[in-house]
Amino acid sequence: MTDERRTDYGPPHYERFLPPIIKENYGKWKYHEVLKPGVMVHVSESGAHLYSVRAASSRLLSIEKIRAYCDLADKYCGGYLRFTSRHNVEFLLSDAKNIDPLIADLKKLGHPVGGLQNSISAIVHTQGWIHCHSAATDASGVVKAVMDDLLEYFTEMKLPGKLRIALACCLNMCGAVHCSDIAILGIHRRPPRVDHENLHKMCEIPNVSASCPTAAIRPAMVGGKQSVEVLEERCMFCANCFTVCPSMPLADPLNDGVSIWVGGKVSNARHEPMFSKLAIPFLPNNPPRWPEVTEAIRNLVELWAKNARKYERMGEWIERIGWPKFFRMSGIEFRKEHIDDFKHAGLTFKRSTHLTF
Amino acid sequence: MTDERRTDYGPPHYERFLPPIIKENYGKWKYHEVLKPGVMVHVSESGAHLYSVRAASSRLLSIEKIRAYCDLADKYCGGYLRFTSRHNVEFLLSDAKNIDPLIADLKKLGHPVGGLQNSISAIVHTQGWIHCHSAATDASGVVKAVMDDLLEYFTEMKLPGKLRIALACCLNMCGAVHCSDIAILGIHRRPPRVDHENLHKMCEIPNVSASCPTAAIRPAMVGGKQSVEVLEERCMFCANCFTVCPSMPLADPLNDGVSIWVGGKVSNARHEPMFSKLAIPFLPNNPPRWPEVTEAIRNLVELWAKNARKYERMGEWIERIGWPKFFRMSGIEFRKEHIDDFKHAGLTFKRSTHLTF
Amino acid sequence: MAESLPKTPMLDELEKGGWPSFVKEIKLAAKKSPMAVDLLGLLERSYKEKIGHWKHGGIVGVMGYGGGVIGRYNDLPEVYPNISHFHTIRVNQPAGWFYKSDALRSICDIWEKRGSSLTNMHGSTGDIILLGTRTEQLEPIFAELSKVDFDLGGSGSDVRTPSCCCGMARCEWACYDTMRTCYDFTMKFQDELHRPAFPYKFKFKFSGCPNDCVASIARADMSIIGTWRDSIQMDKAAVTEYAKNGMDIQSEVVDNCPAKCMDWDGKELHIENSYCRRCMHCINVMPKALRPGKDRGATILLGSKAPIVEGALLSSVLIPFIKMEPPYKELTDIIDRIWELWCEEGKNRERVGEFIQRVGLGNFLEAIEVDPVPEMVAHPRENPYVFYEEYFEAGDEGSEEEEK
Amino acid sequence: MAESLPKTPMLDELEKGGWPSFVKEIKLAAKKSPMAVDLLGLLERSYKEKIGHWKHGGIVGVMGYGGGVIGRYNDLPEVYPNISHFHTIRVNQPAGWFYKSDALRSICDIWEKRGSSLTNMHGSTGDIILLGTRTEQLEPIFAELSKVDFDLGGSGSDVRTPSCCCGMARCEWACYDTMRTCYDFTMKFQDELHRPAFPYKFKFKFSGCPNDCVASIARADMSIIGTWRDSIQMDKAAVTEYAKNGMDIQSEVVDNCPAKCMDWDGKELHIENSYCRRCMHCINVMPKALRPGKDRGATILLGSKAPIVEGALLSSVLIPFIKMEPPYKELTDIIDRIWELWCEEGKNRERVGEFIQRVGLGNFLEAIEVDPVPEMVAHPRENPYVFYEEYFEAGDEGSEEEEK
Ligand code: SRM
Ligand code: SRM
Ligand code: SRM
Ligand code: SRM
Ligand code: SF4
Ligand code: SF4
Ligand code: SF4
Ligand code: SF4
Ligand code: SF4
Ligand code: SF4
Ligand code: SF4
Ligand code: SF4
Repeated sequence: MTDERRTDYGPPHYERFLPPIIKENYGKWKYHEVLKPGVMVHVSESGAHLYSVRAASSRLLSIEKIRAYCDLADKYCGGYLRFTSRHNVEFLLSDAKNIDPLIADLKKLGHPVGGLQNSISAIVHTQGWIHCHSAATDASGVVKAVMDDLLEYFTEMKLPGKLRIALACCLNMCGAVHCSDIAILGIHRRPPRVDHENLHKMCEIPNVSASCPTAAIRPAMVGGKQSVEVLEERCMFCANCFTVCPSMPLADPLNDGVSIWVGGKVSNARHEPMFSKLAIPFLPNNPPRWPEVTEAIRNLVELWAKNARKYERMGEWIERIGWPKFFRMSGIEFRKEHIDDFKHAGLTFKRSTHLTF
Repeated sequence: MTDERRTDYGPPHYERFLPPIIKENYGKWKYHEVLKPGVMVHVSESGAHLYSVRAASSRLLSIEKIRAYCDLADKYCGGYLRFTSRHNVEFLLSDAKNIDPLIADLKKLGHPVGGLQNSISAIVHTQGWIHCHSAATDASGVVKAVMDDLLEYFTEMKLPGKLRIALACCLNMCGAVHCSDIAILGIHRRPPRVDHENLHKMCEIPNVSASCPTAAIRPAMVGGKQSVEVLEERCMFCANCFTVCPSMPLADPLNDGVSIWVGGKVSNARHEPMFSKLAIPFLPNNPPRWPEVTEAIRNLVELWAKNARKYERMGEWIERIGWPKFFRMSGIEFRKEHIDDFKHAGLTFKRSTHLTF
Repeated sequence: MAESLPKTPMLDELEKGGWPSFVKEIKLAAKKSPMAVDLLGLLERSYKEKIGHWKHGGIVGVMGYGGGVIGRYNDLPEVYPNISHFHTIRVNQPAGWFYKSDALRSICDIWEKRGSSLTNMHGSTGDIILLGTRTEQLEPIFAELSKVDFDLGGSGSDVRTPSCCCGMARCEWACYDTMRTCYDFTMKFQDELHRPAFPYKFKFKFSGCPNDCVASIARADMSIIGTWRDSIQMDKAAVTEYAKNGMDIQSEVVDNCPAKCMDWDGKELHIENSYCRRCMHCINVMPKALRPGKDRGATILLGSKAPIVEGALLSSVLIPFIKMEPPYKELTDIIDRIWELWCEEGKNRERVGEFIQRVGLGNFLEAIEVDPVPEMVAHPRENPYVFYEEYFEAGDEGSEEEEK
Repeated sequence: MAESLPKTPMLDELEKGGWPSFVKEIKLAAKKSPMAVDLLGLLERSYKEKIGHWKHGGIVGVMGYGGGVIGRYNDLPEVYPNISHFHTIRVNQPAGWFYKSDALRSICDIWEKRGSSLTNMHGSTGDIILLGTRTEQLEPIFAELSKVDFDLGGSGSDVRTPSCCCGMARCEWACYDTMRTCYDFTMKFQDELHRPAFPYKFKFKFSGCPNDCVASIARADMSIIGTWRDSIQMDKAAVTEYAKNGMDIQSEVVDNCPAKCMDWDGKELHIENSYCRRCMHCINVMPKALRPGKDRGATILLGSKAPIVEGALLSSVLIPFIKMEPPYKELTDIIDRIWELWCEEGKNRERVGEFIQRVGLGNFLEAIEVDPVPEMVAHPRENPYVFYEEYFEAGDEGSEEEEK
């Protein structure tokens, strides 16, 4: 490292990227209204009106597309735009007249406008087969298939409340699916196949053993080499061993797939935040369109949409009606897999007679 | 055992003890009404009216008192009476005219009538210093002191809902205080003092070590004798070792005392059953009248009575207002002791921003 | 007849006040019983010293029975010789704690002659507790109890004395016959009740409806709680009557419904029964207007207990709904399978609720041959750690599952 | 310029449909980037084989930094040589993900020259993800990013790139300045962000109000969530207006209040603010009528994370209310003490939330010198297993406590 080398300067200051209307009204917003799908106005104490137009984005973007966004921003709003915490793109307009032309241009570009209020916004997701070594399913492909199917719920606001979908391609849950209305989670179902040949070169055996939460891994000599063996009946496929040691791969075309989770939420609105819970233990990886997954999700969305009360998130609805009723209404088979058997399992047993029949 | 010896014949059949009006209307009761404190009528499909008069009982009864009850039953209701699941005594009358004379006689005998509906019924409790080797406090004495103080709430029905108090004299919780609106729990606070002299004669050392949930006990040679030592900082005074081995007494006049718990319930009415939670970690044993305990309980009862909504049990009320508010309103100091640090502790942390200020 | 009473200034304090006094009871007994006299002295001493004076009991009992007696000795036998032994006898109460005076008197007579004259009516589990006698009295007491048809209750690692709410005898809400079932179960399991052979105790409690007046869900290894499957029975006229008499049906009833399945438009009450959780609240508040449905039975739950040592448990659902009719074969078969499994695989002093948590509810169900249903859980798992027991092998072509 | 595209019949399917297509994006990039071309081929193969083709990454990075780059290699480098290396670079996004087109273009230009032309806008943690480049490009990329003032984000066991909601920039509910705080914290912790020295990762997320639009409570080791201490600001006329326009205030607002602290008599809305839980629902539903109070700040929570391996956690309250004003000294002092403790006593790969559970919240608080308050718990303990650290010794006469 030379002395002159510039490090630790951090990101550019955000003020450089704020349009004048925001700088002027920073912290002075009074209220907002959703004008139509994907379009809202924020009104300031000063009377200023800021129009935001939200468009769907695939998150995986080429620089060509980013440049196209920039062109639109230059054309309609002084070059200012932003991305949301769910990876949509938003254009920040001071002039209401620009809204419709912008929307038209976005549509031309293939980016529908929507995702506000009682709609399904973009799916928070991860790398999948595009980039990660851990993936039990693809990310972008599943997301594309699901959102193609649910598009109407992005472009219209006809749901009882917000519905947030997330996807993570393995149990590391980079997509933070653990608190989503509907979560898609890639899972392995075959214990690691130990690469006895290379393990001793790549990994520290004590670390590998220690990495297993269920103590399924123990040191062993195999074919004259120091390695480990896996007590397969103890494995619950967390892949923590693989994270620690490349010689313990779990990925397997026949057994990998997807599980579906429901009822999580993040916001504190009404109900406290909740974790997602297992709905469908396993669906196959069926590229390119994962039809079993898209169908399962559409069914869940529509069941909720039809039965939930206004503002009631998926988890709030299920909590009101009870899980037995959810299983009966959804037609999902309840199995041993649904019953928790991890650390705090006992706390998930039904310890009352509050039952519906 | 001789052949003729009669065993396994079980309790007498209950039908022998049912008054005719009950036999005739068994399973045919239509509704009931509370006529006044301690008196209710059950009306049958047949039109029959059964009057029940409930009187307080000290549970610890001499045969003289039982005989006195019998006399009253003979006088007013054909000799029929029963006890309740909270150890009150109930007289079962077919003739409404007998109600008031019976009540008068009961009062003379020192047994107030009440405990129905929105009142405080008798305290479920245990043996204490009367009979048990495990006790960290007395049972009957504390109960007497508390109920003397709360008598008005037994004889009148002026509370928002039912309030159930229970007492257990040690963590074994024979009084099942774990689900009471208010619970009084005897606790030790000094680790077992090992009787090294006798331990090897009385107890199996491996059993003693294994009995400790926190692994605080390990085998040791003391004064040339096989015994155990206790890692005092690991002891949380559960007394499981003492249950298994008499040479590990925990009782200690300076450190034993009482803790107060709130917010448990058993019934499924409205809210599902709930465990009691720690309110006051420690109050001293101060016989004969445990004034600190009676005062603390009166304060809790009155705080709840003043602030809860109709039908709202203690725990339902606190759940609505939140624990921080409960601590602020009650003036009870919140301490490290209140924070769970046992197996599922993490699930008791506040994992939302639902806070009051 | 009895000795003069010891000085008990502290206990005397507890003769005052409006609540019935246990001290008065001991003094009543002490008129005739030297044991009660010594108990007064010992208790006063405990009050002064703030410590108990009882030692661990040894194993005492009656012939042929392993349970029913709790041995007890004091640690100052020279000072309190009359209670050097002070064992309690657990006598199995009649179902619902109903008595006729003659039966009670017969117990009093035995206890006057052979014990301390002191009792608990009743113990926390439900037994008649005969409080304090000597070892040599145990056999005679049992013989005399037997003559008046009272048998002993449970203690130790056995079936504990079952208990039940008064149910159909006096309550309009009983969804099954608690007293009969309690009696039948007690009789069926006499052997298990008297001869400890389990890893630990096993308690049954029977409540007729979800109000659970015997605290079954909190205090029984098997909780049998009445419920119904169809709709709440409603008398519309009676609802109107309640409203007319000043009940605020919206705030008192509807707003308290945990299922939010009620609706009151000021005139008619509507219950969306398919969402009703059978909590009892609305029925409790309007007993003249609402009643449990007609298709009645019970929910069976397993596993509640006090905290030692894994933490307290409430019972959890095993069978959401079952008809409770003799001979209860479906249920008793399941009980047999549970006991068999627990006796084989349970650890010493491991209650069935703890056992289930240790082996996993799913595995437990498999072993006792009960299908998992969503009613058993408050919610499905939140963690993704599923133990799949099978996986596809390469040559399978995805068509068949193979055992590993 | 780029090679001809491989046949990708499966991926081509995903060009259809109304949602923006990532396949189109890769193809857009593939017009110029051979890396994108190979990625198409590799991904099509994964779709056919139903398995990924990436290997564990080695340690790659830029000089002086320990984090910011995720190494990645494919397992068929002969077949897909252009992506034999395919490292991602995490670039620290500007707070709130606001951009001006020139800045974005400058990044595109660098990435066109030196990478795959593919990005994620943004990664799940919040970074700009530059998706795929070769080891030898890392230094040049960093140099060029530096020229346009973009620095790297976090990876490995360090502070991860903080993120925040748009807060005061565009939202009327922001209770503190999320973007400023996010920027200030990012700058203050540059060293911790770039040089992994912790037991594991540590994430900050800043949300302006309890709606928590960056999922802070679920995805950050420290969650800073705006709130207020005083009363909700109400514009009564605007409430009336909502009612007039057809909002059913009882069912939409009042009945959904989790604190049950609202009352609507058909004319006036009353909020019993001392019971309000700051859930935001009523404000969300009536933004013109209701607003957070004026005494604003934040609740600080600790410990959320994904499930590996002890189970997922949500953050829990550490400081119920704190004013969020520079230099945030009280808070950063606490952070210092937390890191010091965690670095000393945390196990390898133990997140702070897991660490707290292991050592106990009470002990943790003692060590970081924060007093316990009831806001930290959902409820006090249910089990009676309290570790009292002191007891009275005989000669004390109860007057003094002694250390054991
Ligand atoms: C732009 C964005 C923040 C950002 O800095 O990027 C944002 C912006 C707004 N959020 Fe949000 N939220 C954003 C992500 C979130 C998230 C995080 C997430 O989804 O991962 C949550 C928590 C989700 C959850 O609970 O699982 C979130 C929960 C809310 C809520 C609570 C909704 C509820 O009933 O649970 C509101 C209130 C409302 O909509 O009534 C809200 C309200 C709003 C408002 C109305 C705030 C305002 O006045 O500006 C904004 C427009 C709302 C809308 O989308 O309908 N925002 N909002 C994020 C847009 C993501 C997207 O592209 O869809
Ligand atoms: C006699 C007894 C059953 C027995 O077989 O012994 C009994 C009898 C009745 N109970 Fe009970 N309950 C009895 C113990 C219980 C218990 C168990 C306990 O306290 O340990 C509970 C659970 C308590 C808890 O949740 O912690 C219990 C929870 C109820 C409830 C639910 C109250 C609630 O809102 O949570 C009702 C309904 C009501 O009162 O509206 C109820 C209602 C009734 C009714 C009205 C039923 C009826 O129609 O006959 C009876 C008179 C009520 C009263 O006392 O106000 N009974 N009841 C028990 C009397 C005990 C006593 O002496 O006080
Ligand atoms: C007499 C009674 C208390 C009373 O005054 O009513 C009682 C008394 C004792 N119980 Fe109990 N238990 C009594 C009901 C209970 C209950 C309540 C219930 O059954 O509804 C419980 C809580 C529910 C449960 O079963 O978990 C209870 C939970 C315990 C425990 C803890 C068991 C556990 O698994 O956590 C012990 C400890 C043990 O078994 O070693 C225990 C142990 C004891 C022992 C035998 C003491 C010992 O460590 O060996 C006590 C003998 C006292 C004595 O000398 O008289 N007793 N015990 C109750 C039995 C009376 C009866 O038969 O009617
Ligand atoms: C790129 C990204 C996914 C994405 O497509 O957006 C990502 C990708 C990886 N994450 Fe992640 N995580 C990413 C956000 C998250 C999040 C979400 C968040 O930060 O809000 C989580 C859940 C929240 C949390 O921190 O718990 C997350 C939880 C994990 C975990 C589990 C950590 C745990 O304590 O449970 C791992 C495993 C590990 O650290 O070894 C992990 C590990 C990984 C690794 C480094 C794989 C590994 O095992 O070494 C992935 C590299 C993928 C690749 O090759 O590109 N990633 N990871 C996200 C970072 C982008 C960015 O910087 O903006
Ligand atoms: S969720 Fe798993 S597979 Fe997907 S990006 Fe994260 S670590 Fe990789
Ligand atoms: S996948 Fe998880 S459970 Fe299975 S062997 Fe690896 S670390 Fe253990
Ligand atoms: S609670 Fe403890 S001290 Fe009291 S009777 Fe039961 S075992 Fe004995
Ligand atoms: S009292 Fe409990 S924690 Fe203490 S040594 Fe005995 S068994 Fe262990
Ligand atoms: S449990 Fe139900 S049936 Fe039994 S007495 Fe109580 S209210 Fe009546
Ligand atoms: S029984 Fe309970 S859940 Fe059912 S309608 Fe009545 S109040 Fe609602
Ligand atoms: S978290 Fe609150 S302040 Fe931030 S954008 Fe969302 S609603 Fe606005
Ligand atoms: S913010 Fe939430 S808790 Fe507070 S008054 Fe509004 S709805 Fe009720």
